[in-house]
Amino acid sequence: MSALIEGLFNGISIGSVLLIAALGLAIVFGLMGVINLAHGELMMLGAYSTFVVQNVFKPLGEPWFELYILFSLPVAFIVSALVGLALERGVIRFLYGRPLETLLATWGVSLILRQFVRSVNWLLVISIAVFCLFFFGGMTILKRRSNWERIRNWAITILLVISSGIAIAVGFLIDRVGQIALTKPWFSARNVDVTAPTWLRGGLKVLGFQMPYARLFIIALTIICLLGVYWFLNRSTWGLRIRAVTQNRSMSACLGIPTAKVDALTFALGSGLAGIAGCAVSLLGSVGPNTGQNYIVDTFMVVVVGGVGNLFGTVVAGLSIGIINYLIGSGTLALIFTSMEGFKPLVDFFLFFATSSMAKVMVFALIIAFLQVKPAGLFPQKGRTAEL
Amino acid sequence: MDSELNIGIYKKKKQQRKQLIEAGIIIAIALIFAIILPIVLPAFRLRLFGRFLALTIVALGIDLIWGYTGLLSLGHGIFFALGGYAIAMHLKLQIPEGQLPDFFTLYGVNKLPWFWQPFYSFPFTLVALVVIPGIVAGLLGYLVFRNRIKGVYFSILTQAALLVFFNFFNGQQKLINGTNGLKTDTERIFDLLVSSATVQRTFYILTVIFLVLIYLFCRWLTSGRFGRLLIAIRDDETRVRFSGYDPTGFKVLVFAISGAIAGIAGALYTVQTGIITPAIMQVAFSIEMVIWVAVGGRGTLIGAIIGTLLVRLAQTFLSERFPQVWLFFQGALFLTVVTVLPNGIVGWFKDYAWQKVQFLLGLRQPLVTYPQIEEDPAIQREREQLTRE
Amino acid sequence: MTNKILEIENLTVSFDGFKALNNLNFSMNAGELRVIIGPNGAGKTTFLDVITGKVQPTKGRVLFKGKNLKKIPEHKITRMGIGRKFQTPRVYLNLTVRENLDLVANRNKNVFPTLFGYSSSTEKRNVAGLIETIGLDAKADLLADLLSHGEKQRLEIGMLVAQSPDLLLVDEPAAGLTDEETANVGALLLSLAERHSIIAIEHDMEFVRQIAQDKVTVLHQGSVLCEGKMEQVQNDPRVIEVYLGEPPEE
Amino acid sequence: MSKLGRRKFLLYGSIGIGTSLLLKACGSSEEVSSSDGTTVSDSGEDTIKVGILHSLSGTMAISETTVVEAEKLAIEEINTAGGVLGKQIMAIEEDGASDWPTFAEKARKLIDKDKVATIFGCWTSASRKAVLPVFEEKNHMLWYPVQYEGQECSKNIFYTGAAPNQQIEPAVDWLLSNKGKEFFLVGSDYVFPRTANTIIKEQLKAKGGKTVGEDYLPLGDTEVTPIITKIKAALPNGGVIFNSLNGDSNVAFFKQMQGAGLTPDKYPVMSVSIAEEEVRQIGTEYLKGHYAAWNYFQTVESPQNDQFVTAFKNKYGEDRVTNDPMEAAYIMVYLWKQAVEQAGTTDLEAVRKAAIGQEFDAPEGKVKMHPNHHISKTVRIGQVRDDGLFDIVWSTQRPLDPIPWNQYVPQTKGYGCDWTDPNKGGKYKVEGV
Repeated sequence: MSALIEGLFNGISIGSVLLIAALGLAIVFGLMGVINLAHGELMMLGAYSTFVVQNVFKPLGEPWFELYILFSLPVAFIVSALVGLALERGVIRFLYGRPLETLLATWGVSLILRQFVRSVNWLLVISIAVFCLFFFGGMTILKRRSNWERIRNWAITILLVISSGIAIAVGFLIDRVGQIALTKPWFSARNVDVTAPTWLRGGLKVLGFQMPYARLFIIALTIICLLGVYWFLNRSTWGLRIRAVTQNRSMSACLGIPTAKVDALTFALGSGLAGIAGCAVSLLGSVGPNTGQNYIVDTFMVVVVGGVGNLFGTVVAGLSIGIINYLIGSGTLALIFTSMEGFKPLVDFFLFFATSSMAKVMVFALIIAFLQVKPAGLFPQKGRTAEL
Repeated sequence: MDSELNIGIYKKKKQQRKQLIEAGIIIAIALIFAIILPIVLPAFRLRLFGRFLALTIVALGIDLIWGYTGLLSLGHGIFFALGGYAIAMHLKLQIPEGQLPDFFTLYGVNKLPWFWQPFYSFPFTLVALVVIPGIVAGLLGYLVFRNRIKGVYFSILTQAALLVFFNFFNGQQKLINGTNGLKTDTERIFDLLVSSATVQRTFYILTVIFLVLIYLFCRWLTSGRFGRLLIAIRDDETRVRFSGYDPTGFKVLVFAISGAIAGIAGALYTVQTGIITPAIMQVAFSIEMVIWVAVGGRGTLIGAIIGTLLVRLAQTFLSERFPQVWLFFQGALFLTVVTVLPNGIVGWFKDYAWQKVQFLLGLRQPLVTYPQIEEDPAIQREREQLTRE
Repeated sequence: MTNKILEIENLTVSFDGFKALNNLNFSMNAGELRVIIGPNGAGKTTFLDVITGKVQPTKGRVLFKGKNLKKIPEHKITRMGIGRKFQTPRVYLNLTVRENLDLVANRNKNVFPTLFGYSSSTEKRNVAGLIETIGLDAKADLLADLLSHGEKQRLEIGMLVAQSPDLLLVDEPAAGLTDEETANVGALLLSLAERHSIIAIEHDMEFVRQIAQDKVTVLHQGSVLCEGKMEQVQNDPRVIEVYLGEPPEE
Repeated sequence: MSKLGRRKFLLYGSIGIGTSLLLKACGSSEEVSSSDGTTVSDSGEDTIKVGILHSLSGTMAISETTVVEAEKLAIEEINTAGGVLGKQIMAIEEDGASDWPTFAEKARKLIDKDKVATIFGCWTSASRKAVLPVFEEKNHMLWYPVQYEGQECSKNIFYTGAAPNQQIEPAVDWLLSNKGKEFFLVGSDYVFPRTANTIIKEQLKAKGGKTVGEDYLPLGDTEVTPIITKIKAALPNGGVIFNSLNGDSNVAFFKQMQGAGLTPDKYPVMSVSIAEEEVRQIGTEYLKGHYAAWNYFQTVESPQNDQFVTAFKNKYGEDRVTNDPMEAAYIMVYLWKQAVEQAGTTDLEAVRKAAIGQEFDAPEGKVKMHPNHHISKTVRIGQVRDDGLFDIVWSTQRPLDPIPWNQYVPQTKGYGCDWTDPNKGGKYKVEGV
């Protein structure tokens, strides 16, 4: 009995990590059809935000430090959402309806973000600020001119060159002056440590095994996020608009829904959820530039198996992949069959896959097999418009 | 009827001439690569360039499925690695009868695993390095395309498959030496050390030859009715179905071909690198392959080649000098190519720069009109008469 | 029995409980030109989707020349002799007119014959003849992308004919055309009707009057509302009701 | 020539020209590969060039950059003290980019182009295996500073990290006599953990211990719940966990261990890849009370170590820590220097000969280069304490001699390595075993 509950709990806790990581993706990919390969990097930003908040709270002492995780959640959400917003406005908005291109562009973004956290220092930040000041400042001034449309292309090119020139020059100047504090990387390429507050360490003893508090926290967080997203999409005005735009963009536009704003909002929401996921996984694993990479393929699998555009499907898929992964990887399946007579080959088979890396191979094979039966996922969209 | 026949002959002649010229240019470039570069470049630079050329071959394969058929594979590392492992296994077995490749003994393996056995044979290896990746690609393609999974779903699945293969190869030390991979440099082929200058030069020239052959093969594939069908599948697969074709078969075939090409490229790359490890199946490398094609211009075979060479050369150059900047640069490259240069360098050149160059050189601007008028024999005849008078 | 080219029995298609087609019965004879009309959402396009195999029926069956089409994939249905023209013209934009036609005129559409085969001279002649028929000879070697909307419509009909199907399904051929082009397309359809069976779905009543020689079928909420000659249908009170809405309650 | 043909021709032609130009640019870039600021202005008589070949980018950069720093510190110290043979050492740094073929490529470049006197480099076994053929082909010299799985003994490599008998085997012995007989083995899915665990299993078999289970995590994976379940099932009443996970996975492993209630008193973890630097990244709270086996800890008490730690902190910052691979990297530069000075030349064959028998008062204690190209090392076991450094709870009385071919593994039992005797070489059957 206790073993059963433990197995179920462990499976669910693996599933809930997958789920919370996939939730943002389910929105961005499912509702908008955008393949965001930088999703993992948005999670990473969430994890780094947690790290920063932790360091801010550290000097504040005991009662405050215990609560830092609660403050880091909104911070992580906001940071990732803002970066997501910039990403949508700056890149993805030009690529709607071209998913493969979006895929490549977001991969580029993910490379940049990874290198960014590695090498970010005050110098880089100042240079970027200078660049933005000149570029966007110049744009605003030039936009007032009556012949803006005509000079647009040239103006952007020239502004781009001038402002990056100035930014680089400023960077070099500061570098010459030689303040080490300015050129010291904030995080460097090393992993940083996020230490959970004491109340999230250890675990709750139930029926002879221990449920880690961090896992319980993540499960609770996942449920809250799910409910929040459900409420937002189904009960709020903007949620209604988002659903409307998903179903029929041009009709929504005709009805006066600001589709561009809806796109930006949806994307920011998805990104923000990635930030929260990042905050959550920082309790379990490492925080480093490559943190996001570990999740990206798994989360896409969850969304694909669940059926695109269906939150419920994502939930079921996330949990079932988690449980299956656990059952195979921990050797429980092999154990079950050992107790029965005459299943020797089956036991050997499951034992072969009962290591963490082979379990991954097995789960993928199962996913492919599953897609043979239900190519559009657990809960496919139906109807004439449901073109894959 | 008569005039129609005339048009046909006229066109055929023109086409033949074009083909001849193209063939001439290709042979000329190939000769430059095969004869002049080995003289000019120092040995290890040449080896590097040989590896780049091997990579252009896999880029051709990717162009075939992405540029022409619209299938974006993020898993070509699998097929590349399979080809590489095939040749490496053969080289590993160039040891006295009864001995095992050295790494086996370290892990307590005393008997050669069964799937190593056939790789004693050189002909089998040659066939295997094409056929195995081809079959794996075909199988994966069949399982995916059969269910009409396409677009980004296909891409994601290929990426997941890549990850699985990576984990599998990484973990199977007793079978294929896991992370450490297989070294080929210290092995012998036809009683010559693989890393020796003669063998390496031969591999280089072989790479050039294969590049030309595979380029021509891809040209042939994409120029006929088959190629037009691939484009049709890319543009509107549903319509192709309603024209009575089954796109699944075509897609499986072309994906298998692309995988086989990647296998050849992988083998050539491996012998010139000296080692094959599962690291070749990292997610990033397979996505990089796609960007080579995108930079050069998808849907143009020559673009795939140019793009690969440019990006790889830039990478060597930049990463040698500023390893930090390279990732930024690579990221920016992805962004720019996708947003500003969707047709790549060759596309941009065709659409825009070529006209500018012509204009600057004072050449005649081609009149943008229906080509029919330019090619209509009646009009040509009229023109001739006019000039004669 | 034998001269029925298409029979549909008790056909129901439901998407998540919503019945796009509801217990529909339909049959037509070989050589007939049948026009199907109906208000938005009547299930016209789903009707074609089911016949061509794009959508599988939830209940009921479709018989083409007496053969059940259940679970047969689209391309096989097409090879059996059903051709379909889409609502918006769907031609291969990156191929020339000639290549477009050559692709569909291909006799053997399996993978390897397509790879190794060359267009035979009969096929070439067929294509040339078709180009003339659809009036695109001046633009035969132009990318289809550069054609006008009407020209694309004609090209698509040409492609349909090149398949030499027994049954032509035409979905709103007059949508978005000028009056003159509409008349052109109408004439083209009528001339095709001499040798083929045709189902045409249409909205434009003018156009329907032009082409409806035989029976007209009215679809409403997924089933057949009524069937008959154009004049009959036009005066049917139920048809008037669904097209113009409920008579105001007094 | 038709219009189209000409266009094609020009297109191809310009491509050809473009490519050759680029190649040229690339070729010329070769000439001035330099290392962090020091320009290769003078390859003349007053400098000796050495190569430093580590990953400065990619996943391995995290670890390898610290080793580079230690190597540069040693070089700087030697230069300040007058250099080698009266010449200054000039380091040429190359980036292996965490990519094994790149390592081989760069090694080739350092040897062919820069004509370096020796190369200090590599971290992972895979990268060492990838460059090995290059060094064998050129008959050149590599100094390798990281503890590794052994089962290798190349004429062209000097190993200053621990062989398994200088880290893993003593650790297992210590655990057997102090912590318990039942072992669970956890490792990342690559060569070092797998080989290390093979050795441990054989050793346990020989010494009356028991392996109750083992599992391998894919590199970079952070989901360890299945492993923890297995540990709990295999060791319901506690036992020893032997950990050879690397990098990221360690963080996940220790965080989730603690959450699942596996505490150091019942489930002590012995790690062989966690040093001072890693402790800080994982978080001291999670590691407190667990063990690590190394030859060197920052807390080693000796004047040589005080000097090393001070010098390192002065150069790279007060908040930095030193660890075992860094120390091994530091001493290998000195060992090379001594060998060159004894040989009186940088000639590879002479240096190789002179290197054997070199002794050095290292921070970890006295070390000596043996005929099998490995060095003798003191073994220590440390327990993580509150400040993230280690309490040294046990250490060998004197340095242990290195044994590259493992004596527990049946396949290599009875083999040895001796490069001073031309009849013996890299792998020979030891008489009387």
